[in-house]
Amino acid sequence: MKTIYLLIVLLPLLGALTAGLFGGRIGREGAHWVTSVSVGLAFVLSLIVLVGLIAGWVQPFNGTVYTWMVADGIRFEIGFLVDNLSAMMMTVVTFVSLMVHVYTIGYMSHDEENWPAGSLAGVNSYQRFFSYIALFTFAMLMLVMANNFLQLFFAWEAVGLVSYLLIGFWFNRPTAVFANLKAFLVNRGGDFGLLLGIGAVLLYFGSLDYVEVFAAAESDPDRTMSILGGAEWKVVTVAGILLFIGAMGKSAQAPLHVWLPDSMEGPTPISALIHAATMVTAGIFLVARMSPLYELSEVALSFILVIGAFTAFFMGLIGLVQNDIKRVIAYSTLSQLGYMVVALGVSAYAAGVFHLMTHAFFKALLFLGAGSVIIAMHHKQDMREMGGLKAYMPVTYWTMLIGTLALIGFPGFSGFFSKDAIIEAVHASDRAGAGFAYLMVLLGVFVTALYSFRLFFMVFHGEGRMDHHTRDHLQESPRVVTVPLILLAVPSVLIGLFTIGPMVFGGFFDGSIFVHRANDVLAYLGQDYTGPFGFIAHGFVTLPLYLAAAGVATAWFLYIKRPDLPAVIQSRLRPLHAVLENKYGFDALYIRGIAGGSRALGSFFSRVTDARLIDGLLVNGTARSIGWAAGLLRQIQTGYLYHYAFAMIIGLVVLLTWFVYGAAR
Amino acid sequence: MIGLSHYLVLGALLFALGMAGIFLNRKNAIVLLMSIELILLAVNFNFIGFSTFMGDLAGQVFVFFILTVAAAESAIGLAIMVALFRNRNSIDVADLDTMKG
Amino acid sequence: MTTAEAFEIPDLMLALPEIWLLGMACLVLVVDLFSKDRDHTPAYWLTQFALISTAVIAVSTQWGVDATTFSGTYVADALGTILKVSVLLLGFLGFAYSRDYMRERGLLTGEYYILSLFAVLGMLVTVSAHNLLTLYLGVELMSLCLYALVAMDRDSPRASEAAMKYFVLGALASGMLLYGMSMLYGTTGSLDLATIREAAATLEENRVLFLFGLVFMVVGVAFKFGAVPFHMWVPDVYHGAPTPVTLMIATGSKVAAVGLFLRLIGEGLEPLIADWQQMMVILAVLSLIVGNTVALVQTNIKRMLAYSTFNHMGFIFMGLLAGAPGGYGAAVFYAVTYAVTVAAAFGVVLLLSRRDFEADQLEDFKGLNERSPLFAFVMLLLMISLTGIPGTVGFYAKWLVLKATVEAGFVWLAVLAVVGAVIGAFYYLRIVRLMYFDKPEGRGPQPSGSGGFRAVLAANGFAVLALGLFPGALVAICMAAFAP
Amino acid sequence: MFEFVFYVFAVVLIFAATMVITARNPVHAAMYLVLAFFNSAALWIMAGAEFLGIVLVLVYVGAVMVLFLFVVMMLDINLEKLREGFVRHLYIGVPIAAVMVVQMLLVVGSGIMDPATLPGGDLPIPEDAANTALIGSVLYTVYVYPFELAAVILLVAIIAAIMLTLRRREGTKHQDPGRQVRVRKADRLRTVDLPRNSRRDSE
Amino acid sequence: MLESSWPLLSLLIWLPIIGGVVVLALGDERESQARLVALATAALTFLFSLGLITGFAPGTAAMQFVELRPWVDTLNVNYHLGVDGISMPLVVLTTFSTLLVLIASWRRVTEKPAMFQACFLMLNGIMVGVFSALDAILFYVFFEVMLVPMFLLIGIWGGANRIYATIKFFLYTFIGSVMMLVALVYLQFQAGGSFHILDFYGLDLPLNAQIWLFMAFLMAFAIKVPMWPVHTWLPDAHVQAPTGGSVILAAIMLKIGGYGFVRFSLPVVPEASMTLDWLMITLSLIAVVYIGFVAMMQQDMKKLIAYSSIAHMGFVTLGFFVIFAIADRTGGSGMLLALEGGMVQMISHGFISAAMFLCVGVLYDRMHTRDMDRYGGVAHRMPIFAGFFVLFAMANAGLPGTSGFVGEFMVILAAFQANFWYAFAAATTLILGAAYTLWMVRRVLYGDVTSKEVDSLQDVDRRELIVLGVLAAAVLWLGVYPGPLIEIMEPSLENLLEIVAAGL
Repeated sequence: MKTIYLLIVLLPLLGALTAGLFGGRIGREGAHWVTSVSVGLAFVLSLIVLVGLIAGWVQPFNGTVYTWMVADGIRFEIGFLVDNLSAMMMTVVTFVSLMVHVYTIGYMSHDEENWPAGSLAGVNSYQRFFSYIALFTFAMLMLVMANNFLQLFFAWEAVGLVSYLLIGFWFNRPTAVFANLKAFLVNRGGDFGLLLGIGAVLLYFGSLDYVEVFAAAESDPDRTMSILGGAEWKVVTVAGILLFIGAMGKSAQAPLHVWLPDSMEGPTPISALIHAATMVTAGIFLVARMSPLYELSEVALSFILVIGAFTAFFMGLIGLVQNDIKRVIAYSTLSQLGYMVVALGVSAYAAGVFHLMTHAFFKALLFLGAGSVIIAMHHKQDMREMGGLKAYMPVTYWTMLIGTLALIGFPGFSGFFSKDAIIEAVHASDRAGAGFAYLMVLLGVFVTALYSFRLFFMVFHGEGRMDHHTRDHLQESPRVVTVPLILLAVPSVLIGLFTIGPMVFGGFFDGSIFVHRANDVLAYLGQDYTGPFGFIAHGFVTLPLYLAAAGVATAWFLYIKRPDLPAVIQSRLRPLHAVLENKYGFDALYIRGIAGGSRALGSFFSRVTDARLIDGLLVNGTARSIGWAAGLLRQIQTGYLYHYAFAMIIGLVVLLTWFVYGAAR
Repeated sequence: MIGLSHYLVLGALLFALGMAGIFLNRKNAIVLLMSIELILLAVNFNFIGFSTFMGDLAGQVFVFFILTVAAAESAIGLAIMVALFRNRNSIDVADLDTMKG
Repeated sequence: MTTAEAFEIPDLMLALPEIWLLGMACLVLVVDLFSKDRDHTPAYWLTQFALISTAVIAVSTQWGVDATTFSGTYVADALGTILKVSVLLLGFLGFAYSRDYMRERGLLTGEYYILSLFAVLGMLVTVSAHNLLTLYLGVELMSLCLYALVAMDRDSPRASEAAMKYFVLGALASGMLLYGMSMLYGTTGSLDLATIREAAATLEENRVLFLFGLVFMVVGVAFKFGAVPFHMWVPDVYHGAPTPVTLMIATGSKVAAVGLFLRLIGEGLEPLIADWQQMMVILAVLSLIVGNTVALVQTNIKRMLAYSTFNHMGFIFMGLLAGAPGGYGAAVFYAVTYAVTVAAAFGVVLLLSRRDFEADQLEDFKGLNERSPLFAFVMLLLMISLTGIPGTVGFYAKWLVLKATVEAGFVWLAVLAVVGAVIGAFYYLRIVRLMYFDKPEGRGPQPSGSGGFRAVLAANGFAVLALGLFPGALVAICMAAFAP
Repeated sequence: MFEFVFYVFAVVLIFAATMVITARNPVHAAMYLVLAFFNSAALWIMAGAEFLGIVLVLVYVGAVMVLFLFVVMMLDINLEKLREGFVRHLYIGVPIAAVMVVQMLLVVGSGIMDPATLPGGDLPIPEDAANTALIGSVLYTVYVYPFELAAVILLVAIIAAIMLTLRRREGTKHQDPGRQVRVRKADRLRTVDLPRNSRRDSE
Repeated sequence: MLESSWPLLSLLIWLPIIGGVVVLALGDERESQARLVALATAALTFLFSLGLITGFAPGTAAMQFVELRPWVDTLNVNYHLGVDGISMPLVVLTTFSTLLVLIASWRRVTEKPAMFQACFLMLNGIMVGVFSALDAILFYVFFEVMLVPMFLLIGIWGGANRIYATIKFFLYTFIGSVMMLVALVYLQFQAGGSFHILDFYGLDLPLNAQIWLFMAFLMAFAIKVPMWPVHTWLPDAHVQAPTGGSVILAAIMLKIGGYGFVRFSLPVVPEASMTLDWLMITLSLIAVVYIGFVAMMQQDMKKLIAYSSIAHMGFVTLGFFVIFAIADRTGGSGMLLALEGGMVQMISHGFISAAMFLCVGVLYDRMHTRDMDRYGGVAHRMPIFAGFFVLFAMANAGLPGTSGFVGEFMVILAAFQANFWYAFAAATTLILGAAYTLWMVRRVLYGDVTSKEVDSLQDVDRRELIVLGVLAAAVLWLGVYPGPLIEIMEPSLENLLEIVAAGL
């Protein structure tokens, strides 16, 4: 089996290297074939593994591939842990990745037009893009298959790297290179926490291997450490929060979320793949994977819960005022990630992961659909210039509708199951902060519906606001674009229906995810679970559905019925609008506060401390004062004989006084 | 009774006068040479004083050689002075300041 | 014991080097008188032969011997041999480097050779003296010759000014030395250094008087070294004297000064080490500080080397004041290697000098590497040797001294000295910088000189390197002089 | 009586020495130095060093001081200008000199130099021996090496003095008696054979 | 001690030095021969140095390839060479870097080319000598004589302000090394006349003396490393130095400071090291944080990389001196990790800084400026170069999978074992390192082509491709599989810890 796992990982890497290093030689065709096929094979193999695990003819695997190093008696290894959780993730990752590969063939087919004339970087950009996404697939697989913290961190940063490269893919655009730097740095902020968390783990549990760490933590859950002053913290709390800071970076939780909207500067396929379906869910996966650790710390989980709830509602709110089609979806992603984190916060890991999976499909679908629109609009992304596209792009229209419905949680669609499960779990939880979280997620449902349909109506319905030239060329996207849409639409509708049972309530993740009995809200909910249709039926008697409906209705009223109203509301609620427009000031805080502050500090250190104080005062100052002393001393050398004689005599007198009387004493 | 100290004090006074002559005199280089003679004379007083009171001859022999060397020294000193005078038309000590610093 | 009884027929063979050199000097005097050669070629070769042959004689008759003759006024021992051979070798280098220079300025006279030979003779006498009288006469012989040599360029106001300063201050210093000697004589009753040493060891009465004399003697000796504050003559004399004479003052006379110190104070007054050690510490510290700082601001290389001399004298003092055989050996090693290095440095200055042109400004070294890579490299070696960077002999000299100082318990002094060496690096490197990093302005001085001159100079430069890589033999020789 | 004579000579000596360094005119200074030497010679003779006293007078007064005066005269020094600035830096120089004098006197004049504490010398002076003969006897035996060195020093002095002062200036006119004596007829008279056909245009 | 059958270390020292002399003798007139000789010598030296790896006996802390010959008998100075797991990788790194530099500067230097190459060859030999000397005086000789070729390299082939930079470089490093000389002399005195470094280890010195010795060593090595606040020579020297000089300076010379700490400070004066570890840790953390901020503000690419070198070397010193705090906390486990982290960081930084400086050199050769403002959009014209540049930048930022990660990772983990806040401060490099490095990448590579000069840039040629490719391979290899390197080092470092423990 190890060979298969290795193949799953190495095939995309191989594809990436081939397309990247020999892209010029194998050409465009070669590049997209080699990467797509390798990712496709990886998908097939992952699926086989998943099926095998479910069917029971594959046993969970935990083993070492090779020893990275052994230092100080600690084994640093590269190894795989393949169980239901990782197998599910592998399948999702490879599937979405495959879809994106196929879609990209169409989306990037005219990429050379995006480059300035004569740019050599544009020559093989198509192959490079494929290389990057295949490389990303490799990194993501490494992440989900890791059996230890070292590899986790490896892959963690590797996906960050590819994300950096892909956001800045069109590096001639200043916004893109700004966004990729920002993304990388903010992510590094998260990694900072992750690394320290790993340090804590190593220090207190003496190993980096998941299983060993979990066992060590379990055996002594109440160990404490002191960080500042005399206050003692539980080690698991500290480690948990530190690790979660890493997750916050990758999964774009407030306040480390600022990079994700900007990352939309990258080509749309990667928005779908990386910034919606896979990489951003790494944080969710991480916490789920670490559930045995988190279960030991209520504090850490509460922290997670509050962060998630905040993100879920407030980030969605910003989506209401965005006009860029991809940015709306991006804020929706933030909000949905918040939902997943909330699930983790109430120990409903399975629900979180479940939402992760469904979200991967429908959010990829939404992004790819948006990409399809963007292709048709000749790479214009402003929704205020769209409208009435339904007539021109039927496939896109319907698939987008499916995605949107899944997103708002229309009963029966995949999103419905996962989101409702989360909301119910929060409702059922008695964890500190759960009340606040429940309020947030409920309000979030309304907001989600509102902005989703705002987008939908603004793009596909109403008057066409595009210019004449664009309107004349409007047409449905080619087959390579629409086929992935359709292929993604299918799971977006159906996957929830078929998997909610085993995944959320059926113990599919037993053995991967550990929940303390007292915290197990899903088990509590599971007592009432009678099957997916019962779940749907139950949905009709709870609040979220109606909130969602209200959101849709509001959207319809504002953007179809009375399109003049939004402007009025906007001017009435100008302060509130301004707050949302400014994204609560987070960007300003980061750019002016932290980045600007750092630069000011650096400037101070560089110009004042280094240049003036150390160099000017100490180094050159010493040289100067020696020179000054030299100038002074040379004055003694007057050239006059009698002064010379006088100096000798003074010397003699001093020595005489010193020694004759010193010795006589 | 004239003791050794008398000779030594005399020597010390002469020595001091010789030194004072060197650093107080700013004009005439010849007086410098004379001051040097005074210093050597002072040393001779010491040697002779010790020689006499110790009853030892070596001190006197030393004085003999000092006198010889002093004569040679005077010759060379005066020769240098002549060369100096020819170059600068002056033996003013205060003029000897072309090299300094 | 009457005077007649004290006399034994002296063993002339034991003093053969001095006698031979004196004879040769007289021969040069006579030969040159009757030679018609405008370049004084016979005098030159005879002089060089005299120096080399004397060195050979010194080694063959005195190495390994430890005996006195001439009624104890003369001693032949290993220390004397080492110093003599170095002095003779330095004289040889000096004559080899200076011939072209002197000829171009019309200074190449028979008197130059004769007086220089007598100066060398004076140095030899000094380092072999075993009696206050011979010590004094040796020092005076050397000094008188040097006074005259400094003034040799009769048409140079600078030279006569320098000579005047040198003469007056030198005579003053001699006076102090003599005054100290008189006290020594009075308190110990002898002029013989061995007797003085014995007397000093048991000195009870008249101790103050003795110390009183000691101060005067240290001052006199310090003057010969050019230690601060008895240093004022050095820059002016270096600057004003014809460069070959400067070379001799900077090299041979320093070695002789070490001899003077070791004979008079190191051997004769060894029991009083605690007293003179402190004095030397003060002088060493002052020398290190003043020398290094003022050298920084010099623009004339001769003056710069003069100031840097103080720094090196500070190091030599550190070795001497350590007192133990290791310290003395270090000082001798330092003095000898320093003199050899500095001789080559002046050699380069002479090499670059032209008729009517003294290459004694630092600026004259600009871009030397372009014009003469070989001699730029030689100068580089010399400068890093003076700085004390390993690979060159200067390092071992400094290291031996530091070792002795640390072992004598003066760690702080060692630290001060190395800080001084760092400042020293600044001005030595300035020359390297000028030679290698700067472009020459105009044509700049070209290296001249005969083939022999160049060959000797190059050999001298590379000797600094060779001794730096394999210092063992020379160290062993220097240490052997003080082996118990 | 002995003491009185000693003091007289000593006082005159110090006075003369003071005048040497303060006299305006170098000739006067030289004359005071002569006076100082005479008094010293007398004092030395009183101390039993007759030979040295006589040598001092003969060599110093007779030769060296004459040389001094000779040079003073020869150099044609502007006497008016001399000694102007003598007093200018007195306030630093005099205290230092005073300190030194006091120190020296404290050490050498403190009476600790009781002759009884002096060690015996290497060359004891026998009773009733002639001072000159004694010096003569050691000079060529025990001190023969220094003696030779002294000779070398004098030789050096001669060479150096000649080298520094003897100059043959170009263009100075002087007689050479040797050549005058050796002169021949041919040197005095030269017959010139004028060419017959000298060029006309040269006229 | 493991004796070798033939004097491999001597060969590694003297072959390049003699080669340098030959090159110098051939001179600029026979430039092409000189260049060939230089390259052949460097290549041969590198090949021979591989013999160190193959012949190295792992699993022992003993000195290997030992050569012992009397040198200055009278002074008890020996020509004593040998390497252990600490020094062997550094020796190989030295020969490797020199070869790369010679290839990279092939035909690039037109002024006095023979002397240029000779300087590098001699430096090579001297630096190998530093790492393999077991006699304190021999060590010192190599340690200091190294300054001279570097002085010439910067001074002759340097930039406009080279004089100031060289003098500053020389005096700074010189003052440190002379202090060490005094310390060595003192130690030799205490060790009864022996200069064998290993003999110094057993000395039982009073704490007071140890602290003075430690300070002396600190001056020597802290300036070399360099540590804050004696770092200001480095940016100046780097900016003015020619590319090759920068490479050697960053890749090897800085390591000598770190090497000195493990060879001298820790084992010789362990008690003082322990007493003063707070100082070292503070300075190291200042280097990481403070210098990180300073680096962000640089306009000049080389200056930026120079500052980043200081920050990275902060990890080395942090790793070396945090061990005492770790011992306090954990009683021992994690100390080795810290030391190994420091060592790995040194090797890794050797590769990365060399690569970064070579990259800047590639640009400088074409544009003759290092001002970032003059660049922009380079990736459009030089995509292959851009790939390498991004890779090395990422390595510089400590991305896992590159060598830059390994050492930092180990040191941060180890620092956590000492104190949370040490790790916290050290880990800021994740952000700061990425900030200044990628800021440079962004300004140089990305954006639109800003000027005509940039527009006419040519991508890397084959020679540059080889150099950068080899370095890229090294960086990735060490990042993906550092195990063998650790294996070589571990016994020696373990032994070091025992010596330190015994000295406390």
